[in-house]
Amino acid sequence: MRLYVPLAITFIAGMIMILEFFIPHQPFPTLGDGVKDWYTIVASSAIFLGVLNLLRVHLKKIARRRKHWRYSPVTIIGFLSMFITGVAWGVTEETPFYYLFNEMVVPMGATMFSLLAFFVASAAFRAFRASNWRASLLLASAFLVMLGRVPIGDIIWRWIPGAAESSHPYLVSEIAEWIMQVPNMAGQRAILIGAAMGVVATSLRMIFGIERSYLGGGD
Amino acid sequence: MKIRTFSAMIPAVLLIAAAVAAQPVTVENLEAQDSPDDAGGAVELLWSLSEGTDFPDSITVLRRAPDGSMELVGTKPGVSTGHVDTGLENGREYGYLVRVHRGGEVAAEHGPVSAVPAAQWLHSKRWGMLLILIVLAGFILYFIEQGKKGKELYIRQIAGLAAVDDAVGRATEMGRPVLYVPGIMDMDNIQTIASMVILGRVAARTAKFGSPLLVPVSKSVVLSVSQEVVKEAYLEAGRPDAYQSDNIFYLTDDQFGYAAGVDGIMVRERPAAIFLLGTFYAESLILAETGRSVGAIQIAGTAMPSQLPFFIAACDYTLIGEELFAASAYLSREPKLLGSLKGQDVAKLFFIAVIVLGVLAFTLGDLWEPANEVAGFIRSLTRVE
Amino acid sequence: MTTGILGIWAGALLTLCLYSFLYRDNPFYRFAEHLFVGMSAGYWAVYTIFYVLKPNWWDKLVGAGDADPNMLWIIPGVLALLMLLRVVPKLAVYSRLPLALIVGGGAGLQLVTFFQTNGLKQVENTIIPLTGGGTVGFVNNLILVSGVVCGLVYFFFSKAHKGFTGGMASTGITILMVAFGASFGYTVMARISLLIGQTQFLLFEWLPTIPRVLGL
Amino acid sequence: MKKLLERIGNVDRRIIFILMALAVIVPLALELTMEMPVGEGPSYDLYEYVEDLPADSRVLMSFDYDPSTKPELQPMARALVTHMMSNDVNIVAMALWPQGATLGQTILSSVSDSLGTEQYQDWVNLGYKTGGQVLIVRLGSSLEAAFPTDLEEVPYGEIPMLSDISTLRDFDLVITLSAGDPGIPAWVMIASDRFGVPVGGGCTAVSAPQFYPYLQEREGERPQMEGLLGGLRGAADYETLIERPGLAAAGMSAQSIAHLVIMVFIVIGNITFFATGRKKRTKGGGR
Repeated sequence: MRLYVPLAITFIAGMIMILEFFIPHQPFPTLGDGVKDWYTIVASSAIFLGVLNLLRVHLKKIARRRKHWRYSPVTIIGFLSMFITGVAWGVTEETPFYYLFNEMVVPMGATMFSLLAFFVASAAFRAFRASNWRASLLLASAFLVMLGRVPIGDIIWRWIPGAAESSHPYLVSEIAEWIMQVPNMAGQRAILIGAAMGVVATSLRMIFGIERSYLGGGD
Repeated sequence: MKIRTFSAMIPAVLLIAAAVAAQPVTVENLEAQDSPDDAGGAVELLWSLSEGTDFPDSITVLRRAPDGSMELVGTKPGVSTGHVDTGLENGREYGYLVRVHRGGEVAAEHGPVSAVPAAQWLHSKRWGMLLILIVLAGFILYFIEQGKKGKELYIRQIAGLAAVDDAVGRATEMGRPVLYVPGIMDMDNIQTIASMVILGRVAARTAKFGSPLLVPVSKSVVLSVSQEVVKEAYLEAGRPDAYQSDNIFYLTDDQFGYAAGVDGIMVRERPAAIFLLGTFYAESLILAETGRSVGAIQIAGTAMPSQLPFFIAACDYTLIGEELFAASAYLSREPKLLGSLKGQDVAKLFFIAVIVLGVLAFTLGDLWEPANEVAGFIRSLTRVE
Repeated sequence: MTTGILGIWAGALLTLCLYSFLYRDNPFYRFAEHLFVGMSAGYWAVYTIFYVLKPNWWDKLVGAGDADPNMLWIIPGVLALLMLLRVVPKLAVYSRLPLALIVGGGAGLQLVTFFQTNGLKQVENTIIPLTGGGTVGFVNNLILVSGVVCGLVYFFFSKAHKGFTGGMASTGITILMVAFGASFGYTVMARISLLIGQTQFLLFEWLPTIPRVLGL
Repeated sequence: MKKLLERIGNVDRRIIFILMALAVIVPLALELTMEMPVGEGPSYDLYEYVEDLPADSRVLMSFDYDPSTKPELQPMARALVTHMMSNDVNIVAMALWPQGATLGQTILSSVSDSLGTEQYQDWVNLGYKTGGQVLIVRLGSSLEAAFPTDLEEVPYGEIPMLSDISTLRDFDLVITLSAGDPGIPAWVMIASDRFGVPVGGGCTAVSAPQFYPYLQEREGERPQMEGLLGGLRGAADYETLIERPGLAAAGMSAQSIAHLVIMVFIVIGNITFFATGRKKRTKGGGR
């Protein structure tokens, strides 16, 4: 029961989703819709599981006084503030939930990732080296794209006398667009095809029960 | 930007419509058919419009009810060329009339036409894809079976692995530790699984040369698996005594907290070789930068497209996307990994052949017309709707 | 208007707390980070329960509105509960059933969609005539076709990269490096845009409120 | 000279952070503007497609992002919604990311207040559902099954504008603003390739290069994607095209200066690296 029933469910659910694509005749559309509706419900309980895990980790941290345990109550209060206001007054505009989200969660989320601009800057200074021909080609292409995607690239080009009247007044952004439309498209397409075959192989192994790591490693 | 894919430009003949515009537009060659590739219950009515610009106000579709009277089932704008009538019973014949309305009264009536809705067992435009999928799946499963039977599945030397051995060798020469970072995702991620295999290889080498191996992790399951992998490698190398389980430790689940923690270890321990293999997100920058600043030789590997450029620019060698999985298959000789890798190679070979032949045929098509048919056929192999 | 200003100040102060991480890791940063993780989790919990589970499962089970109750929906409900058992170590094994549904359904759909859109369709769009667009068109198409073919050869593992295959593989990796360069440039652009967005918030929404708050 | 380069080589990170901050704050504070013509490209293609949509055509707009990418995608959302509402195109909004539902609601209600469009007549927000790609396939068979009610729990059947919309095929265009997965790939795979509904969209600059293969147009064939707005530049392009310069266009000058600063950093970094002979034995790892 512990192994063969889950593998059977994976196989059946997988085959329904595949066959539904190729066979329009009933019962496959109805079966397919069933799997999808159940998928949404079970997937949302998986998300709720993540939330439970987060609370469990922080409660255990407080109980065991682990490193930085003083901050765990902040997470729990944050959770309760959103959860209770959301439950009590709903999520539409002019509700406390909406207000807390827009005024606190949104700026924090945006700031968290904007820190990366600084890390890129320091990495640019201390880590990006043209130490081999691969990295040099990459940095050259990056320079052209970075110059072409912002107005300053063309402005610098047009400082050159006669450039503005030439056949390519906006040469730098044209070069950047060419890099995106031709070499970039070719390279990205090769990666897409390779990765797609990886997904096909992995999905096959999961549906036929060859790959079982998702069951928690219990073979 | 639209790249005109530059096939032979058919000189556009400019239609002089002025003379024809005066006549009112009417419905022509009306027909009804079962709508294809569905679970039945629907009839498709198709018609074309005569030349001109004086379109009718609207076009209505009427169905003959069982008692013989005509029932309105659809009102379409004057420019439309078709209507799908749904909610019908499979196997019963349905009759239709189409009326053109102009200025509030019926200008013309066409039909009757009839059709029988039916359900199809195989989607008419997708059987080609099904065939290719079955063949490729067959190859993948075949190679996995061959691998299980112990048959030798050849995989080329992976350049990245030579770099791994060099890096560990260099660390032992300088008598400094080796740092292995398996990424921030858990064991349900394929990249982390691949990383564990390469960790085994690195551990085998550090066991032989005796340099300390540090493995900070960010997930509890990864911790236990890493400890198992390293212990086994040290046993196989005949150095169980050199294995120190506290060199493999859990830091934190938090993305930036983990990066900051690993940076601290890099600055304190000053490892000579750093491995960044597995799933990385934005924190890859922080790790690679500090690694470079402590002067370590860095080998990275991930399948995350957004992080690969940074690793290539910041590290000495980078296993790109599938090379990470190929390296783990090469090392582990695991049948399911080797088999699926060989199966994927078959698919790539097929795609390369189709592209090369198709492009050649199309290019020749300009000089020798029938080549275009051949090219059209080759491209239709991969066509799916 | 005070709630408006209060809101802007709350957002601005939390933003500055997070930026303090640049100086070094400190209590303010930790506070804001933990608060953000908690509030996001709260948002997710409210939405998954009241805007997914309730309308898509509970209402269909008990037949909200005019629909009549449908007992079939009990099964996904049970599966959803089993999923939560992962938290209980002893019963965690039962959570494999719903997990199998998600993994199986996801794998089945991905197999078909990735193969069609990222596999066959990309191959189909690469089968194009080289000629017909003048010399510029010819060069572009040649780079496109050879880039895809050589890129696939680089990720081909059944033959050693020597001789002709070696040549194709190195052409492939060269074109891939240009593609990675483009990704590098775009990623740098993205990170900077995020910083610009937040600086605009601080400069143009928060700073102007300071005089008003200090009563000038 | 070598000593100087040595000291520059390991300058304190915080100085670099300050330089970076100045590179962004100064142009913004000075409200520097830079003329930016919008040439041919994916941004223009999307604008053209939306502009050609006749009145009362129906667009499904999916907000698949969260606050962490708001600075790039929110200006796009505002520009697109403004453009569509002023051409009175009907918008049915939804979200594959939970926080996208609220972010979308903010834009839809603020633009509709300023342009005087009617909720439930011209636009509706169906909110968020779990499932990602699996949910999109479900829309192919029935929208109502996936979205029994809208964000304000009004039943699907009682929304006037949805009376003649039952499946994904009833839409003239799908627009997705995507920060990752689920996002553009899922919509292209299902809406465009499986159900034949045109797809356009916007994404963060991080993932824009990966979607260029979808934009290729072949003679007489529909491309997999009609157009794409890549990052803040894409948003600025769209704002310029609909003649309503907003946050994105204003940010372009700061973006330019910051790019120059980053490039200068890389050049200096490499000079100090090569000059101080720390050229380690680096194997190129590949021919």
